[in-house]
Amino acid sequence: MSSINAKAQQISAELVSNKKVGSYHHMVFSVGDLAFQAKPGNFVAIAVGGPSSSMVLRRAFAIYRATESGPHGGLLELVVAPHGQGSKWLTGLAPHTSVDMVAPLGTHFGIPTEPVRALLVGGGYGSAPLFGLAELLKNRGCRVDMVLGASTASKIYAPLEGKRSVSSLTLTTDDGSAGIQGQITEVLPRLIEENEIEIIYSCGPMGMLAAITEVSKRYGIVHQCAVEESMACGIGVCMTCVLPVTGDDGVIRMLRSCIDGPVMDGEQVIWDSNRRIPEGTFGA
Amino acid sequence: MSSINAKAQQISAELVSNKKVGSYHHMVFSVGDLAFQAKPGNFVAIAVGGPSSSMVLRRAFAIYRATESGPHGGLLELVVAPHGQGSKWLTGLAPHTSVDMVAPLGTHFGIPTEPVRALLVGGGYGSAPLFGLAELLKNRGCRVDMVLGASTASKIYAPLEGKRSVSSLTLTTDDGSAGIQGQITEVLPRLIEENEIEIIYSCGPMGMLAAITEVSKRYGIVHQCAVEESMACGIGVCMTCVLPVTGDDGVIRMLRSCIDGPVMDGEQVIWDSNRRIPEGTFGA
Amino acid sequence: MTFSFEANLAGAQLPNPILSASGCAGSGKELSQFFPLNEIGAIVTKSIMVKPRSGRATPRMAETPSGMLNSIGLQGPGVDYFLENDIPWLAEQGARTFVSIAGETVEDYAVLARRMRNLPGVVGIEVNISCPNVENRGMVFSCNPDTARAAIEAVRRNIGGDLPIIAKLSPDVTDIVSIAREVAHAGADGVALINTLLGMVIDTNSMLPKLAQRTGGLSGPAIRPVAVRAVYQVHSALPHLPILGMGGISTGRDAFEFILAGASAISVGTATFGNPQALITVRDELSSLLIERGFSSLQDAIGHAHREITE
Amino acid sequence: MTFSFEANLAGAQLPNPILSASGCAGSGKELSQFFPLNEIGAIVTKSIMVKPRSGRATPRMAETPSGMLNSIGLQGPGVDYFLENDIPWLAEQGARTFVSIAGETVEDYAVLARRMRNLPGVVGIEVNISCPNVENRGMVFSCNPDTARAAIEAVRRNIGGDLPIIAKLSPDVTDIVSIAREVAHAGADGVALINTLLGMVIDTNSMLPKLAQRTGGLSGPAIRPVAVRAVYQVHSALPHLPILGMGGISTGRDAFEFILAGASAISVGTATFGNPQALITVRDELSSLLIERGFSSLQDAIGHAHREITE
Ligand SMILES: Cc1cc2nc3c(=O)[nH]c(=O)nc-3n(C[C@H](O)[C@H](O)[C@H](O)COP(=O)(O)OP(=O)(O)OC[C@H]3O[C@@H](n4cnc5c(N)ncnc54)[C@H](O)[C@@H]3O)c2cc1C
Ligand SMILES: Cc1cc2nc3c(=O)[nH]c(=O)nc-3n(C[C@H](O)[C@H](O)[C@H](O)COP(=O)(O)OP(=O)(O)OC[C@H]3O[C@@H](n4cnc5c(N)ncnc54)[C@H](O)[C@@H]3O)c2cc1C
Ligand SMILES: Cc1cc2nc3c(=O)[nH]c(=O)nc-3n(C[C@H](O)[C@H](O)[C@H](O)COP(=O)(O)O)c2cc1C
Ligand SMILES: Cc1cc2nc3c(=O)[nH]c(=O)nc-3n(C[C@H](O)[C@H](O)[C@H](O)COP(=O)(O)O)c2cc1C
Ligand code: FES
Ligand code: FES
Repeated sequence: MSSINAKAQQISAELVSNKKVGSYHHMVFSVGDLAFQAKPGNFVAIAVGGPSSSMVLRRAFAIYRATESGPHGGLLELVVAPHGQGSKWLTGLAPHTSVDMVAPLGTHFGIPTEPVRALLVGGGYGSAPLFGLAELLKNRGCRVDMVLGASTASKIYAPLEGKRSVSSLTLTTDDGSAGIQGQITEVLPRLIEENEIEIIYSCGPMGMLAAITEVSKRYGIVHQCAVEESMACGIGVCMTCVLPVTGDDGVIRMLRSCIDGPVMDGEQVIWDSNRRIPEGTFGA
Repeated sequence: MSSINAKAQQISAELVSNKKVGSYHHMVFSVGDLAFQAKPGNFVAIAVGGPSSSMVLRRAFAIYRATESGPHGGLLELVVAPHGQGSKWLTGLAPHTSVDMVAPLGTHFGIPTEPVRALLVGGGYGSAPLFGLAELLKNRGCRVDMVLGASTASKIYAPLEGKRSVSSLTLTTDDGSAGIQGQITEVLPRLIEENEIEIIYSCGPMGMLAAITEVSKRYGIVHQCAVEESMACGIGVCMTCVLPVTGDDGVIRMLRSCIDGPVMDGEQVIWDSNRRIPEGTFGA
Repeated sequence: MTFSFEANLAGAQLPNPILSASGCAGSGKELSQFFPLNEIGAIVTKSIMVKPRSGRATPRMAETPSGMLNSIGLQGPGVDYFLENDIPWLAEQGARTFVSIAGETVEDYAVLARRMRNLPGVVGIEVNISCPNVENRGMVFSCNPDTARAAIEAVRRNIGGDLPIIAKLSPDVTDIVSIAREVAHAGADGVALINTLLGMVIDTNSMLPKLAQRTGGLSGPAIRPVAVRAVYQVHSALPHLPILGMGGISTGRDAFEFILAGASAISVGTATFGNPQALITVRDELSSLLIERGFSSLQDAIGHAHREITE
Repeated sequence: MTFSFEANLAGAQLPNPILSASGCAGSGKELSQFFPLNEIGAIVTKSIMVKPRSGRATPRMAETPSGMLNSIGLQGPGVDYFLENDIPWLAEQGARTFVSIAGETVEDYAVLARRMRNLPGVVGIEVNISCPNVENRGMVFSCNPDTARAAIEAVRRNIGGDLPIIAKLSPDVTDIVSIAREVAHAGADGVALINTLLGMVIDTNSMLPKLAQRTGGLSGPAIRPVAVRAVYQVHSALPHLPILGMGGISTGRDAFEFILAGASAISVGTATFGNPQALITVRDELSSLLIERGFSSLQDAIGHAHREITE
C-alpha cells in the first residue's frame, strides 16, 4: 500500500447538529474513531444532493474541530458557507440525516518542535481550521496571535470557545462593521512586528494567501497556508486541483492541492498562475 | 386561447399528510381552489427530486380524491407506489414540504346522463381514481359494483371511507392473500352477468385494460379506461405518450394519452401496439 | 438606465430572444393556458413535413441523468393541415412564428419552402436538416456537407421574399464549423445549434433497447456543455453568422451562457416538459441577469465570452 | 448454480470485467487505501506520454449537470518515470495493468509501443488516440480515419509479443463505426468506447469560458446514452471486435447496460471522483444483477440486447 490518503476512510457520518452562526453553518458530524486521525489543516469531502443528485462531485470542507469522544462518539465539526447548490443542500440538512464522507484528507499544518511565536491569519470561513491549530500550538508552548478578516462582520467566524488559546485576536472587515476597516494584510506588518512573529499560518481565499506571502517574504518568516483549489476528487486521482509549486530542487511542478496540500509553503507556491502555466514548469 | 389544458394550473402544493397504507403512500396536498376543478380520471404532474435533481421530467399521478374545502382549503389526495427514484423521492417527503404541481390534467371519466349499472375495475393503485368516481355515480343514482385486483393483499388499495358508495366489492389477488385467487378478468363475466352491468370503468396496468376490453367487447358494453403511458410532459407538447386509437371515422391515429386521455374508450384503443405502429395508422 | 431586450435573429425582429424549441411546444395551443404566446420572442413549431406522419412506435422516450431520449419520429398532420389550422390560430394569438420544416428528400424541402410564402405571423423558417435522408441510406442531411447544402439551397431557391432561413444542425459530426460554413454559403441566414445527440438506453429488465426504434435524441441539461461548445466554435469561426442557441437551457443563467458564447437568441426545449412556464422563467431571469451585469442591451452581450482577456 | 464473472478483453484474461478508466485512478497508489487494486479486473493507467508534461493551466474542471468537464492536458511525468516507479509498484500489488499511451505524433506512438515490451503485470495496452495530433493542425487522431489508422499501425508494428491493443476512440465523429473498422484493420484487437465529448462551460460571473483552455472533455452519467449508443452501433456492425465500454458508469445497472449493448468489459471513470469505492460497488452490483437475471456467465450477457425479439 502507498502512503497517500493513508488515514482516509469513506464513512456514513450522521449530522448531529446544524446551527446558523452569522453567515455560516456550524455543522457537527458523528464519525466514530475517524476523529482521532484528523489534524488541523486536514479536510473532508462530502457527497452532496442525495440519491438522484445531478451533482457528481464531492465538496471539500476544512475540519474546524475534531472531538475524539463524547456522547455521540468522535465528532468532526465544519463551518460551511451556503454558497452554491452543493453547500446549500448541505446546510439545509436536518440533524440525524447521514452524509457520505471521506476523511481525513490532505496535508496538515506543521507544528514546530520548539515553542515559537505564531500568527494565525484567516479569511472568511478560512478561520475554521485555525482554532484547532491554535489549541495545538498553545499546548506546545507557543504564543498564538490571530487575525481574522472578512467583507463584513457576519462573515467572521470566531466562536468564543475557539478563542481560548489565542493571546490576541484582531479583526478586520472591508466595510468596517467589525474590528478595523480594511484588508487583512494591512494589519499584518504591525502584528508581526509587535508580536515578533516567527511563523504565519493562514487559510482563506487564494488572493489573500498570495498577499500574505508577499508580507511573509518581506519579513523573511515561514508561511504555511491552506490553499483552496477546485477539486473534483479530493483524493489525488483526477489532477484537476493542481497549482505550480517550486520544489526544494528549484523545479516548478504542478502539484495536487488535495494530496500535496491543502497546507503548503506559501513561499513555494507560484501565485497568480490562474489561466497560465508559469515559465519553466516541469513538462511545460 | 385553446381548450387544451384549460383548467390546468402550475402551483406550489403543500404536503399535508403522508401515510403508508399497505404498499402505497396516501398523500394529501393542499391546493386551494384548484381542487374545485378536478374530476375523477384527471391526473396531476409533479416535479421530483428537488432543486439539483437529475430527473428532468414530472411524474404523473391519478387524483384519488379532491376535497373542496376543509381546514387546509382545497385538498388533492394521491395514492403513490414507491417504485423508482422519482416516486421514492416523493413518498419520502415530510409533511409541510411543498412540491411543484400541475393539475388537473387530462380527460375525466364520462358520467352517464341516466342512472346506469356500473362496474369499476381497478388494478393496484389503479383503484385510486375509482372511489371519487363511485361517489359521483352513486349521487347520480347509479348502482356501483367494484372489483379490485393486485399481485398481493398489500397492493390492494381500498380504504374504508372509499367503499361507502359501492354496493359490492370483490377482491382478487394473484397469490390468494386477499379475496379470490386469480386475475381480475376471471371474475368479470360473473360480476357483469350477476349485476347486469351496463358500463365498465377501469384503471390499472395496460395489460389489464386490454384484457378488460376483450371482456367488454364480448358483452357489448361500454368500457372507459384510464390508460398509463410514459409521459414526458403531461400537457400535450412532447408527443411521447401516444397510443393508437381508432376514431369515430374509423381512422387510427396516434393520440396523446395526456390530453386525449388518460380516460379513453377501451374499444377504440389498439392494445398491444408496443414497439410497432398498427397497419393503416394515419401517416404511417 | 434603459435596457433593450430586443433580439434580431438573422433579420427577424423579436421583442426578446426567447424562443420555444421545435417539437417541444406542441402546436402552441397546449402551452397557451400557461402564458400568452406573444410574451416570448417567437414560437418555433414542431417540424412540419409534406405529408401526415404517424411518427415512431412507442416507447418513444426514456429519462436519462439530467436529460431524456426521444424518438418521436416527426409525428404530425402534414403541411396542409398545419397551414389551415395552426398558422391562423397562432396569428390570432399575436404570436410570432418560426416554422420548422423537415424533409425526407431535397425535393421535400423545396415543396415545403414554396408553401411558406406570405403566412400571417410567420417571421422566419427553421430548416431542420438533422433528419434522415431517405435518398442517401437514411444518413442525416446535416451530417454531410453536400446534403446539408442541397437541402438549404432547395429552401433558399423556393422560399421567395425575405423570410430569414435558419439551418438547424446536428451535433453528431466531426466538425460542426464546416457544416455551418457550408449552409451559410448555401444561403442560410443563420444556424440553430444544436439538435439532439444520438443516444440509447437499454432497459435492464427487458434487456432490450428501451425505445422501440432503439436509438433516440438526447436533450436536456446533460448536453448543455456540448451545445455551448458548438455555439462558441461556430461564432468564433463565423462571427457574422447569427446563431439560435439551444440544448439544455432551463434557467436565465443557462440562456446567458449561450448569449455570451455567441447566440443571438435561444430556444427552450426539454425544460418546458418539467416546467410549462420555463420559457417565461428563462426570459425574466435572463433580462435580470443582463441588467445586473451592466449590459444596456442584449446585443452588447452576444459573444461577450470571446473578448480578449486583458488583465 | 455456478457463475463465471471472468472477462476476456481482446485476449486479456481478467477475473472480472471492471476496469478503472484512464486518467481517473491516478497512478493506482491514491486508490489503494480504499480497496486492494487486484480486486478489480485491471487498472488502466493515465495516458503515458514520451516526455514529462505539465498539462494545462487551471481552472481545469467544471461540474455540469450529471457530469463534469476536464482539461487536464495529459499531465504526467513521462514514460521513463512511469516505467521505473508506477509499473513495479502496481506489479507488487498484484494488479493487472492496462497501460494507456498517448502521443502527439505517429512516431510518439511507435516509441511508446517499443517501451511496452515485457512489463511485469501489464496485460494490455490502451492506445488513447483521442488526443491532438501536432503534425495535423492539432486535429484529434481518432477524428480522422487516416490518422487513427496510422497511430494504431505504429503501435502494432512496434509492440512485439501478443499484448492486446485496444484503440480508444473519441465520440466526436460523424461515424464512429467507420473509425472502429479502420483501427481494427490497422491491427487493434479491440476498441475502448468512449472518450469524453468536447464541451464548454461559460462562467456567468467572469463571462469567460470557465476552463483556462476554454473547452474540455465531458464525462459522467450525462454522456451515458451517447456511450451506450456507440457501443451498440459498433457491436452491431463489428460483432467480433471486443469492446471496452465506458462513459458515465456509476452503478452495476449502468455497467449491465454496456454489457448488454456489446461490451466485453467496462471502465469506471468519473464515478470514482464521487465515490472512491465506485469500482468495487459496480463490480458487486453487476455480478448480482447478472446472477439475478439468470446468466451463468458474463460471456452470455455480452451483446444480449441485440438478440432478435420474438414475442
Ligand atoms: C480544501 C478545501 C477546503 C474548503 N473548506 C471549506 C470550508 O471550511 N467551508 C466552506 O464553506 N467551504 C470550504 N471550501 C469550499 C467548498 O468546497 C465550496 O464552497 C463548495 O465546494 C461550494 O460548492 P457549491 O456546490 O455550494 O458551489 P458551486 O458553485 O455550485 O460548486 C460548483 C463546483 O465548483 C467548486 N467550487 C465552488 N466554490 C469553490 C471554492 N470556493 N473552493 C473550491 N471549489 C469550489 C465545487 O466544489 C463544485 O465542484 C473548501 C474547499 C477546499 C478545496
Ligand atoms: C396518467 C398516469 C397516472 C398515474 N397514476 C399513478 C398513481 O395514481 N399512483 C402511482 O403510484 N403511480 C401512478 N402513475 C405512474 C407513475 O407516474 C409512475 O409510478 C412514476 O412515474 C414512476 O416514476 P419513478 O421515478 O418512481 O420511476 P422510474 O422508473 O425512475 O421512472 C423513469 C421514467 O419512467 C416513467 N415511468 C416509470 N413507471 C411508469 C409507469 N408505471 N407509468 C408511466 N410512466 C412510468 C417515469 O415517469 C419516468 O419518466 C401514473 C402514471 C400515469 C401516466
Ligand atoms: C420530444 C422532443 C421532440 C423534438 N422534436 C423536434 C422536431 O420536430 N424538430 C427539431 O428540429 N427538433 C426537435 N427536437 C429537438 C429540440 O428542438 C432541441 O433542439 C433539443 O431538444 C435540444 O434542446 P433542449 O435540450 O432544450 O430540449 C425535439 C426534442 C424533443 C425533446
Ligand atoms: C479527469 C479526467 C481525466 C482523464 N484522462 C484521460 C486520459 O489520460 N486518457 C484517456 O484515454 N482518457 C482520459 N479520460 C477519459 C476517461 O478515461 C473516460 O473515457 C471518460 O471520462 C468517460 O468515462 P466516465 O464517464 O466514466 O468518466 C479522463 C477523464 C477525466 C474525467
Ligand atoms: S482533486 Fe482530484 S487530484 Fe486533487
Ligand atoms: S406527455 Fe407530452 S404529449 Fe403527452
